[in-house]
Amino acid sequence: MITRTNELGPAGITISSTEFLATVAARELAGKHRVFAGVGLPTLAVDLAMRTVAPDIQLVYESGVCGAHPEGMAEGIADSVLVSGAEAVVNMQALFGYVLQGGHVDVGFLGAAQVDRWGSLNTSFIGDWESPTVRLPGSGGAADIVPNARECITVLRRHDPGAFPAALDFCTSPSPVRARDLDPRAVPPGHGVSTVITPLAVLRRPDRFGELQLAQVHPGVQIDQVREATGWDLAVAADVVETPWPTEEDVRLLREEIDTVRLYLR
Amino acid sequence: MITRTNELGPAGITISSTEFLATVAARELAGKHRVFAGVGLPTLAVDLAMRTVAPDIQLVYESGVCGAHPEGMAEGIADSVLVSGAEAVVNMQALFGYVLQGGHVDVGFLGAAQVDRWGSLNTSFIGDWESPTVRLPGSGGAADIVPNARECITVLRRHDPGAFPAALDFCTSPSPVRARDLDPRAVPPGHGVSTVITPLAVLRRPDRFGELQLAQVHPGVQIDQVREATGWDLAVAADVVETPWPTEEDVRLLREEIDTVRLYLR
Amino acid sequence: MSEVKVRGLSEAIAEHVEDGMTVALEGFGHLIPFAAGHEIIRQGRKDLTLCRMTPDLIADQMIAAGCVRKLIASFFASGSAGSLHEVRRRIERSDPEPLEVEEYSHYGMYGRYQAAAAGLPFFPLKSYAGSDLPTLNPRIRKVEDPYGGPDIHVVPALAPDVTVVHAQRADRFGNVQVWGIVGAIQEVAYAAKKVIVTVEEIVDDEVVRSDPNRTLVPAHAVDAVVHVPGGAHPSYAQGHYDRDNVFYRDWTAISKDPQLLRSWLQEWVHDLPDRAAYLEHLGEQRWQDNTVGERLSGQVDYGRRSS
Amino acid sequence: MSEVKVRGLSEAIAEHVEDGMTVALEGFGHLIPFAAGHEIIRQGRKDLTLCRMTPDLIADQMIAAGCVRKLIASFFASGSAGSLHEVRRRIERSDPEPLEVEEYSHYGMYGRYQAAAAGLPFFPLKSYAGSDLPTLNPRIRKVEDPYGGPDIHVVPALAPDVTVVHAQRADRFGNVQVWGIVGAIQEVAYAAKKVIVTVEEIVDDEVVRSDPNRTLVPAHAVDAVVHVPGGAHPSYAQGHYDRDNVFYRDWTAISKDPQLLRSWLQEWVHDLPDRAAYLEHLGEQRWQDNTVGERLSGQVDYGRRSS
Repeated sequence: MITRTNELGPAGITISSTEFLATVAARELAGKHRVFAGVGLPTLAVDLAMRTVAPDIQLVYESGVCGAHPEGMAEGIADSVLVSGAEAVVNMQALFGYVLQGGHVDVGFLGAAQVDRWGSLNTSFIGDWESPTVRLPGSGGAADIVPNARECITVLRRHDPGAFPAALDFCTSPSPVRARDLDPRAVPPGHGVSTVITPLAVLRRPDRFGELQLAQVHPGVQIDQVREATGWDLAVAADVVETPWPTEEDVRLLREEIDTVRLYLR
Repeated sequence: MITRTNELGPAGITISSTEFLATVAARELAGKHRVFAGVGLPTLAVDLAMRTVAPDIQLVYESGVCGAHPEGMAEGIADSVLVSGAEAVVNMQALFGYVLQGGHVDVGFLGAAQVDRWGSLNTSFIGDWESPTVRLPGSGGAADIVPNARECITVLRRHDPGAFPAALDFCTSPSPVRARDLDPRAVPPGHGVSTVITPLAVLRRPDRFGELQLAQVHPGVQIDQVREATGWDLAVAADVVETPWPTEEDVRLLREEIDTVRLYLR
Repeated sequence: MSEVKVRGLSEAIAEHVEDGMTVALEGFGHLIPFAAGHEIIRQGRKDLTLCRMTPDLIADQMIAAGCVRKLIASFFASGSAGSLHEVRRRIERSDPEPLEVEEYSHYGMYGRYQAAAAGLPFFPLKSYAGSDLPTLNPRIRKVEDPYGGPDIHVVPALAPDVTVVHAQRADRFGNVQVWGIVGAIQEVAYAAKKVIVTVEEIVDDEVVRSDPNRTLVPAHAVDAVVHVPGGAHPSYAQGHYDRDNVFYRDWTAISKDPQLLRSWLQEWVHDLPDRAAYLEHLGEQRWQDNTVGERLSGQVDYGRRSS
Repeated sequence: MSEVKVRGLSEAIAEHVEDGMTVALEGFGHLIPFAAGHEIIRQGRKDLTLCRMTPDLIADQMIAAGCVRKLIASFFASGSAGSLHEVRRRIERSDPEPLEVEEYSHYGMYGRYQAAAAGLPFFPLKSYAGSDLPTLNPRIRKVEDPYGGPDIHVVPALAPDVTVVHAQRADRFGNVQVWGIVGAIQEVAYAAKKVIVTVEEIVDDEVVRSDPNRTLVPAHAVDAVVHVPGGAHPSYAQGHYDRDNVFYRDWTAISKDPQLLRSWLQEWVHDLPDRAAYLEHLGEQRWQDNTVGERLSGQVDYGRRSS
């Protein structure tokens, strides 16, 4: 397993893996509007994006909060700080039914334990379903978000063949590719996972029915290294670029304005 | 067509047909709890019942108001006076889905243009559907209330074979009998119309799958007179009783406390 | 920062409502968007499919004005059960022209909006078993219950091209707050492709954000916010003004006489530029008759993190 | 006059919750009915089927206490994504006993409550096409779309024998008012045969009736109203007290060690008679750490007929 820990950035700042991933994720939100944000890395990334590349992001949470204006950093998707001062708190039928399934979410922001070639996600089990090695949290809203959000961004804290296997141990939240293979008429409206951010690279899936491609490698990472860390024969985009380092301002914002108590910036 | 207008009650008071019907209807609510009330005669009857035989009635309106405590007489089921001071105003899914279809309404209180032998109601068309003689208001909530309320009380302002035909011109809100005949498995949960109050009599349908029976005749009305005014061979209960006159107090309440502006007490 | 969506009424209607569209004007007895309906008449829109659970006077007026080809509804009378005579003339005698009608129960109409709002093909309900309504309207269908129960009726999604609703207040971004009877406002807004909201007040962002549970339609579902005080008259806006019951009672006579109805439209819609002029024409005294006294809600505490 | 339904907590739980029942404790992050869960543990209920979208610590505790045979849920971790180790031990190693699990997505769980609340056999949704969830859980099925679209997944109604929810306030009749995140409270209350509501405050009738739109569950759906201030700790009650995040973080270590978990249950549940004793044991300082500052909603005017 390879993670990016405490590397030296260009300005000589020691940058943690979380800070790096949050910055990469924030940049993916440039130009996006309504973001369905989970907790943890997405919290940091969304907040950083709103202060840099995407000032007009509207935050939507599965708890029913729309247009959150939190006075402090949320410690969960149902944090009271998301409610006070929000533009709307709606019931779950309005949130899951009308906002999400009705097609109002631009970007869903999710974690996963496993991602496959087509961007299907496993957040349920490692090992056998009947007696799993690890019982993961399960779907939560993920199986509802992936089919219905216009696109999804997934962040993983590891990049190895266990996290990027040839076949998922369990498919919690399927790619439209998988849905189409089972029933060509019942393809969900969303693009599915468009972007996967890992400690090594950024994988993209530009075609709704296509597979993930290596699009971007982090500084110091080789293309072959990413392909070896992936459990299938990872396609490589024609124009792989190198991920820019976080700027000094990114790091300052994360540390001094966003996660001042170092809750997620471990 | 026979209506009961301006008859002399026992205390020598001239009683209008509306006052008479409202009093008869109010008495039917003795012991009932949650009443889904329409506008007009039901408004008077429910108010009178709350002041006499059924003090703990809770008023539910299809506009979403539950536990109304109106300071004045409502001029419709969506009157602002029902909202101010109510215990709850819920959305329509809660009202039609959870309160009504979920089985929380004891009595639905409805008008109709036609009633058949089994208590099915027509509130849609007189004559041919394609080019009706009279376009009636249609279902509104009626087709939702009749199947789902525990029972329904219907009040008609006329009693003749046109209003009580052998066959309805259109069945808006079916009796469970009719539902069962079409699909024995898809019988709605409610009893359907249990009681029909007319200017001549009270008809009752004690058996959920039975037919209406003449149960009560108003003062001065003969059983044969009711049967002749009915478009089918009306069954007669073993123990037909005479409807008691409204009391002086009933009339006083209607005139001096309930409909002081004579909106419905024409 | 979100997009500011404040527009003028004629501008908003002109931008979003086109001939031949399916247009929903909702508001269940409460908050009926009369001013917007009059603006649609004034702009001469034609061949609309009008969706309203309770067509009410606004439908009678729009149909009489020649805007409507088809009516999708669940109750064909006014709120206090008087007839809508223009609607009746069209249906009973095709006079002066026929009106296509598609008919449901209230829960069926509401279910159609819910299905569309949720991006579903249909909405299931327990009504209609044994009713002639599915025979009259073959769009009411059945699905098999995969859990072994009897077949159940469903109604198809209804997604209007445009929805117009009226509300007590919104902020400039289109976060819409309503109290009192909410009707199908939330569902029909999410069901539609475009949403115009007319409001009694456009309030500061902070007013909306002081009570987020009061927001019935969030800004992301709204395309235009229009400040139209009195925009629901002769229906009402809870806490702002009461229903003009005299107007409703007078309508029966107007509606019964096609000539009178057309004169009414000329005088109260075509000859007036906007709602402000309408209210002026109505007169101060008539408006005073329907004012309401104060009855405040009390406040709840949303709290603020101490840290 | 309606029935007064104010009860004590032990009385309400004893009256309505029996061994083997299906019991839903809802509250989405907010207003989790911990005090009621602890009382169920204290009364030694067994073989419950516990329904909760997000089982959270309360499920870990009730399962560890031996109350639960089966868990129906959609997210098997705590609110801030920490593991529930008692749940994991049961599922991964049947340690100390197996736990039957029935699993949905959030919208699926919520849809099950909606269907039951509305007396329908199922609720349709667009999730699950291509997912392994329907394979894992054959109760997720499909219906044919009678309008010609593709088959659509449905989830079956879930009608708990008893639902327990926590709220900010109710009147003595059981009109329940909630602000902030409402979760599945309304739907699960209507879905259940019996409903117990614990509240921060029992307020005068007039408080509820001054703001009827705030009522999430009307009295007719409620069987017992119980005054339990602090009843949602360590979760929170918007405007009353904040989430005890220290408690949530500490839980991971407690939950990981079965011995420690059982000692915790002994100390914090079995050895305490009620929630008041629990709060006293927690201590004034700890409580102070989670108090919140004031942020009032403002008032709206419902109006009063002038006549």
